[in-house]
Amino acid sequence: MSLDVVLFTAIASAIAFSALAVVFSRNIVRSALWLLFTLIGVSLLYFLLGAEFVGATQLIVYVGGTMVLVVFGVMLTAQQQFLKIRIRPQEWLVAGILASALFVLLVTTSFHLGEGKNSPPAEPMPGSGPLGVGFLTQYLLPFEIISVHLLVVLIGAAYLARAKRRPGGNRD
Amino acid sequence: MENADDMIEHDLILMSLVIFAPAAFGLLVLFFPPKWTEAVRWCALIGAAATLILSLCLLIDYHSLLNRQSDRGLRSMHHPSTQLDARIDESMRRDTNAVRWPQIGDDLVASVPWISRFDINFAIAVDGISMPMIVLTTLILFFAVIASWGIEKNVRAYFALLLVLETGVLGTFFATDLFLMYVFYEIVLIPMYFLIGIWGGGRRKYAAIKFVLYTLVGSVFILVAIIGLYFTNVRDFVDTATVDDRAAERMKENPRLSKESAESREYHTFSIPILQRAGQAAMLRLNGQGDRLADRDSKTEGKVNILGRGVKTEDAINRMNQPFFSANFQYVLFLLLFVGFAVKVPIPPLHSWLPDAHVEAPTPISMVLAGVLLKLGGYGIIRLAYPICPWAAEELSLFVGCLGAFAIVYGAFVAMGQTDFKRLLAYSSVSHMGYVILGFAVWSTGAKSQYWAWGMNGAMFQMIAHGITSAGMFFVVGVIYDRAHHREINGFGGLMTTMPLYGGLSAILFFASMGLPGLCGFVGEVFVVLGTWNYNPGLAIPAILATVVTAGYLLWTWQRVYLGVSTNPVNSTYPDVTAREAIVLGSFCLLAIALGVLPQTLVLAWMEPSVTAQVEALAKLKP
Amino acid sequence: MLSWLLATPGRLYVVATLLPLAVFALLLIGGGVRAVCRPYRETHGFARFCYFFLGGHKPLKSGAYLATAGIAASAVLAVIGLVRFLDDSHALSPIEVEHRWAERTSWAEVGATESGPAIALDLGYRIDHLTALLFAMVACVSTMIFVFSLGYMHDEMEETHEDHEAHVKRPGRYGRFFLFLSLFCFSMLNLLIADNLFQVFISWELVGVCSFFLIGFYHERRSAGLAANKAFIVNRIGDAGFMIGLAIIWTYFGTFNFQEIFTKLASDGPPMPAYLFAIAGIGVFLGCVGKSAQFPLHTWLPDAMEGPTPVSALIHAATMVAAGVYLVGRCYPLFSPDVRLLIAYTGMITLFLGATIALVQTDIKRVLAYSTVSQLGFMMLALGIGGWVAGLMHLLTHAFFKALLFLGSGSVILGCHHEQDLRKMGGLRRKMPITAFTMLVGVLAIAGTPFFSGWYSKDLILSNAMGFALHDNQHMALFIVPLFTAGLTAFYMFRLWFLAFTGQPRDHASEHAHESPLTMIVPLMILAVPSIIVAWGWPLWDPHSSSLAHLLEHAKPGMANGLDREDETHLAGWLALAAAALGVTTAVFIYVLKKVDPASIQAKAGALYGFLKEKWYFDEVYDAMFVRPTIALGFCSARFDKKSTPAAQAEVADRTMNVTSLDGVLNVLGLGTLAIGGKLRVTQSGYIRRYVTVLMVATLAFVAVFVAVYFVG
Amino acid sequence: MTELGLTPYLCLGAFLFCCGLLCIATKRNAIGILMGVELVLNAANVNFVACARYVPQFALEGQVFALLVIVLAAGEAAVALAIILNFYNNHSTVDVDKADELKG
Repeated sequence: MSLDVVLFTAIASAIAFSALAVVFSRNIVRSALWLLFTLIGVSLLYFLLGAEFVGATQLIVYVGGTMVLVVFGVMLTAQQQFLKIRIRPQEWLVAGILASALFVLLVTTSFHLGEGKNSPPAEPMPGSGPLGVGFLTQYLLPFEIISVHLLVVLIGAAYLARAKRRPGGNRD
Repeated sequence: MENADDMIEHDLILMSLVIFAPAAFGLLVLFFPPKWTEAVRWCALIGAAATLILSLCLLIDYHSLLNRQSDRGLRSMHHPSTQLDARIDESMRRDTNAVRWPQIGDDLVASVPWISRFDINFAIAVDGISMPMIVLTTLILFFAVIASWGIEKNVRAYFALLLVLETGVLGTFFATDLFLMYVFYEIVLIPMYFLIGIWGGGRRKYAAIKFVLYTLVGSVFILVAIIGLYFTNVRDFVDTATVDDRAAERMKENPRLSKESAESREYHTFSIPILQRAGQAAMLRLNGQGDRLADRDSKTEGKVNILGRGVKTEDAINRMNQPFFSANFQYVLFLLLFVGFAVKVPIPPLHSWLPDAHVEAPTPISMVLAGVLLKLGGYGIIRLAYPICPWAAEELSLFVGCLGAFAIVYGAFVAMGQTDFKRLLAYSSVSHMGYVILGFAVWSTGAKSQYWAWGMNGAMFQMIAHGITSAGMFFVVGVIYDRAHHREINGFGGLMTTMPLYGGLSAILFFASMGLPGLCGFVGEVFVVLGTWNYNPGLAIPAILATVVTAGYLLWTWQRVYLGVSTNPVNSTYPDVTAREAIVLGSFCLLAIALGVLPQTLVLAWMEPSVTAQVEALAKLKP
Repeated sequence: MLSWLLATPGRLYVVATLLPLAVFALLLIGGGVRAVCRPYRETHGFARFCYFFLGGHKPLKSGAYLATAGIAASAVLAVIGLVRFLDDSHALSPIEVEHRWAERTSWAEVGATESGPAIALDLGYRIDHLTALLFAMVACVSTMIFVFSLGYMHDEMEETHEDHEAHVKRPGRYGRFFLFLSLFCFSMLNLLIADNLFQVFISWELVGVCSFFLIGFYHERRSAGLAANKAFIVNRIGDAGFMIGLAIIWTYFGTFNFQEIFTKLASDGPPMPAYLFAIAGIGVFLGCVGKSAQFPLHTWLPDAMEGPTPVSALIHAATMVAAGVYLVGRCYPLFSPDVRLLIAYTGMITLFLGATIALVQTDIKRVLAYSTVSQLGFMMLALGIGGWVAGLMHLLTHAFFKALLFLGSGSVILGCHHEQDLRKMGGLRRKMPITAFTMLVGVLAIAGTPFFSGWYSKDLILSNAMGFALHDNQHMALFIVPLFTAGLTAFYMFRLWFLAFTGQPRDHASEHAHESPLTMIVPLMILAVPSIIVAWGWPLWDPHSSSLAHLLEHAKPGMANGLDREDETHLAGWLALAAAALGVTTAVFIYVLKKVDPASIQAKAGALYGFLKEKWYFDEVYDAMFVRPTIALGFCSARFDKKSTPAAQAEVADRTMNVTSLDGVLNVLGLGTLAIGGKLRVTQSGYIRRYVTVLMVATLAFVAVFVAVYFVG
Repeated sequence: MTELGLTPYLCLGAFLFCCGLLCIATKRNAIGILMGVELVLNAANVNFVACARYVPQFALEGQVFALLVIVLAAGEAAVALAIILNFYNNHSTVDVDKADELKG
């Protein structure tokens, strides 16, 4: 039992457990918390896989940025009646069956896909250097597009979230 | 060699003028200020009159073309070089080597590339089959414009749409390119929808939508057939020189295209004459007579020379394993085309749109609808369905004949049961167009092919005669509708005493549509019946007995409307026909008498050669 | 113009035929222009001039004179033509005659292909003895009738004429009467000179149309309209049969020309199977039955009496109805022996039918109409049994005396102020002597009294009938029935004469009767002469020696020679005379000496009298068997095609989903697509979770397929 | 247990993906759906990076993709949140079932 197998099983089980917790927890705040743990688990996985730069980005951008947004969202809208919104059991049943069927199928595909590749190759994963070069040469176009995309998102979000002046004084 | 001024193709200019003059006047009318209704009417009238005169010049031109090349001998005006295929083939041959032989300006065939990528060109031509239709269209539209003097609601739009409609119809008759014909065929629908939908009677919306949808379904069938035809490789039926030129052009356009070998070169076209030759070859092959195929210039006896110059018969035959040359493709193609045009003719199971369209349309529009639009269907069948898939046409000729005979009898009986005057005339149109279909179907070959020639010529003449009588009859109803504002046959009575001139003129039209000798209705019916007996007595007898039923319902209507003394006194207060109405009615009666007394000099002399040539071309295919 | 006329004498006949047509065209255009100018006569000067030049308010008298002059000219030409033709036929050889008296041009040419010359429908004329004689007869009789109608139609001259039956005020229609009469004369003459069946068919229908317009002349009267329709449609049924015959001939002979058909028939027999040849013959005969009002299609002739009397005289006595007999005579070789037998029996039934009904009719014109039906039956019988000359001779003689009788009845009707009922007449002999005398001549001629024209022709028919019956005594009825009917004919004709002219006037109308004006009397006297002398031949007392018969002998078609078996012993003649005498004595017994009261006979006859009075119930039978079912079929097929709903519910009807008619199918198609659209709409429910579930199902499906294809397969 | 292959990572990715879908399908709270979406995106990333690790020529592309997904997820979350807040302000509810005006 080499070290990374042990590590992988630990992290994987943590991620799995917290993902399930996100789904099954009734309270929206608690599921937000579990989501946080899932994301952190995933970044650990990246480190395990040797993609440090991606792991770091995940930690900073995803956990730092997106999770904060999600938590904000939860806090802003967490009125009492929205914390625990019940849904009918048979919807659970249907979704559950479909999800598990999908999972089984995907697992069979992953077994087929992963046949030949049992041992990780010798050379390490390209670090932040080759990544940077890659972004500015071969993948320059996606890089530029993503920057424009972020700008658009910025403007959009700002416009959408501006406080609307109700005609005739605002609420508060 | 031809002198310089022949470089300009006079016929292209004249023909295009005839097609687009109405549209031009139509657009001109739109620029008039709304209050000038009188000026709009006169402008539209001048437009229609100009088109009529132009089409008559074209007729004289065509007549002189026939005369110029006719051998004065036994069969005057039947010289093979005057036939449409020969003229088009000649002009195509001149196209390819335009340097040495420039286009001749008076062969009444013209072709200008339109969308060269798909080899679609603005190909127009005139021959004995399309010329009568063209003159009939311009004539009836001219009278329709006169009849539209009573229209009050937004007059400019009305006349613009009417004249654009005329362009659509004329274009269909001129086109010898399938795509162009389809475009014009569709142009006809839109103005017709608005004309019925806006200026119509009570339930005009329902009638207009029903009319357009029904005809669209029909034209979708035709579109499928056209596309099926386009994807057939017809290189064997075109001179090898043309095929090589086309390949060279393609190479020039996009050099990166892989170099096709001489063998695998393809030639796709929308041109009707070429597809006709392919259809005829298909018939020969399906009849197991592939060996009768021959080069266009070969003079051997018994051969059918429809292959392109320089094409050898053997490789033409083994290139015939395309779907087009298989039996069921021919069946499907014929049924698609036939059903597509049958909706327009209309043939009974598919005729439900006609009574509603007629009842709701204003008088001038139902004159145009009955006089001209029904002929598009008949013209389509004789120009497309029969020549392009002759084998299936011959196999199904009994089926088509039965449809025609059924149409005659069914139309007559249903007309007898009507109480609305226009609906009665609509069904009588269905019955009269049944003769046209019967005339097409009487496929007899070999020594007896003359009887089929009688049938076909009878059908063509019946189309012209029905055009005149039905337009006249609808105008008759229009005149009485303007006075009585209702069309109930039982509501009239004693019109002969109150309106003697109106009674006299409509008597001539009534008896013309009943098929009285000496008037135009008789000629078509007799030719068809004489041609039918040889094909199948079982079809001729219902057609003959139906004349009794036709006489029955028309005379019954005549008696209820014109004779006796009218029940309600208001009928006796109607003024007699005004001068304008008298001119229209009088000219229809004059035409009916003239065509009935002198069919040979007026129509048959220049129509019959082309129709008989087509019959001969198809008849000799069968062993 | 004259040179063209003299080029070949045959053109004489063409001009004679076209004259009435020219007059027709002139009158039509004149009437049309006048009608167009009527509304504008105050405003426009020129319109005013035209209107009053063409007659103004009162119908124009000159139009009628023009028409009469036209027909008189063609009558003169006809007589000249007859004379020239007769001496030509003596002097010249048949080919020479053929060349001078026959010509044709092509009317419509189609089908000129490599495989053969164009087969053409052509128009032409060919004169032979039969045509020349008939042409002269028709032209002369028409002229007499034109002159008669100048007087008879006089009351149509007034500006507003009060129609005594429909009681409505209407403008006079003097010009229109002569318009249609001239068109009729043209088509009748054209029919006679035609050298092919197609031209005969054209004039066949034209004649039908003219009789339609003339019967329906008083179109205010409902009965006139119905009668006109009935006449035209029954004729049209006959013409449909004629057309079937034409189609068969055209398909197998390739031509319609009489000469070509007869030479081909004579040389190698009918070029088609026997049953088809028989059908062709029956078809052509059906056309004649329709036109000559023979047995199945006779019901229209009595109703045609609705038209003015000169019309009945010209069309429904002398000429048009004779056309059928003429055509049977003209295409005699076309009829196979058993078709001829059918013709004979049809003739026999018709003559018996007509005579029995005429016995009980009280309307003077109806009696004459049924007598015409009966006499035509005689002619058809004669032609059927091979007596070609007898039949056509009777046609000629009958035309003269029947026209005389009809015109006489016209003058009687006018004299008695439009009274047509015999029971209201009586004793007119004293008030209308000339009419009475001329009608007596007619009655004597039709009854077959010796030395009158009727005697010669009827005697010939009966002797032929006897010869035929003796030759093949299975057909004895073909002699007995006509013999008996000859007696009946004598009885009902004399009954008419005695009721009308002898005894005391029974009604104020006949009391104040007055003799008709000169224009009506002169034609009667002129027509009386040929009724007597037209069939005379030397020796006078021998019925078989009629000059007319010898003339017609020339025109007999070759194959008809061996057929007529005349009975040499004149026994038939004497028997016929006896029957006629018997008929006359009974008539005298009942109506002059009044030994027996006709009313008592009617009482005794009871049902039989009712049966005959109702014209053997043919009208009711035909109405029930043909007319009503056709109209019913019409209405239910209209109902099948589109359920006609009144406008109000039409909107709703089109929305309901029931297929009530062929048109309903369309509505159902439309509504069907609407319904499908409705159902699909429900899937867009608006709940995001449902969309996601659909999403999951879709991905599941894709992945499953992917797995199945790549890994399992 | 032998060497750690690619398959376990892919299985983990699949599991995360299914949990994400399940979360979207069952949560009635808009933010819950947002979290589900985040889970799905992470599942994809795991697969990307795992494949990058085990397939040498895919190494660079895998990471680039992962990075792009992360950045995009951030942007997407921002916009989603703006929409949810707007919806919340107008309808004072975050329950997804109430937002069904767009039904057909």
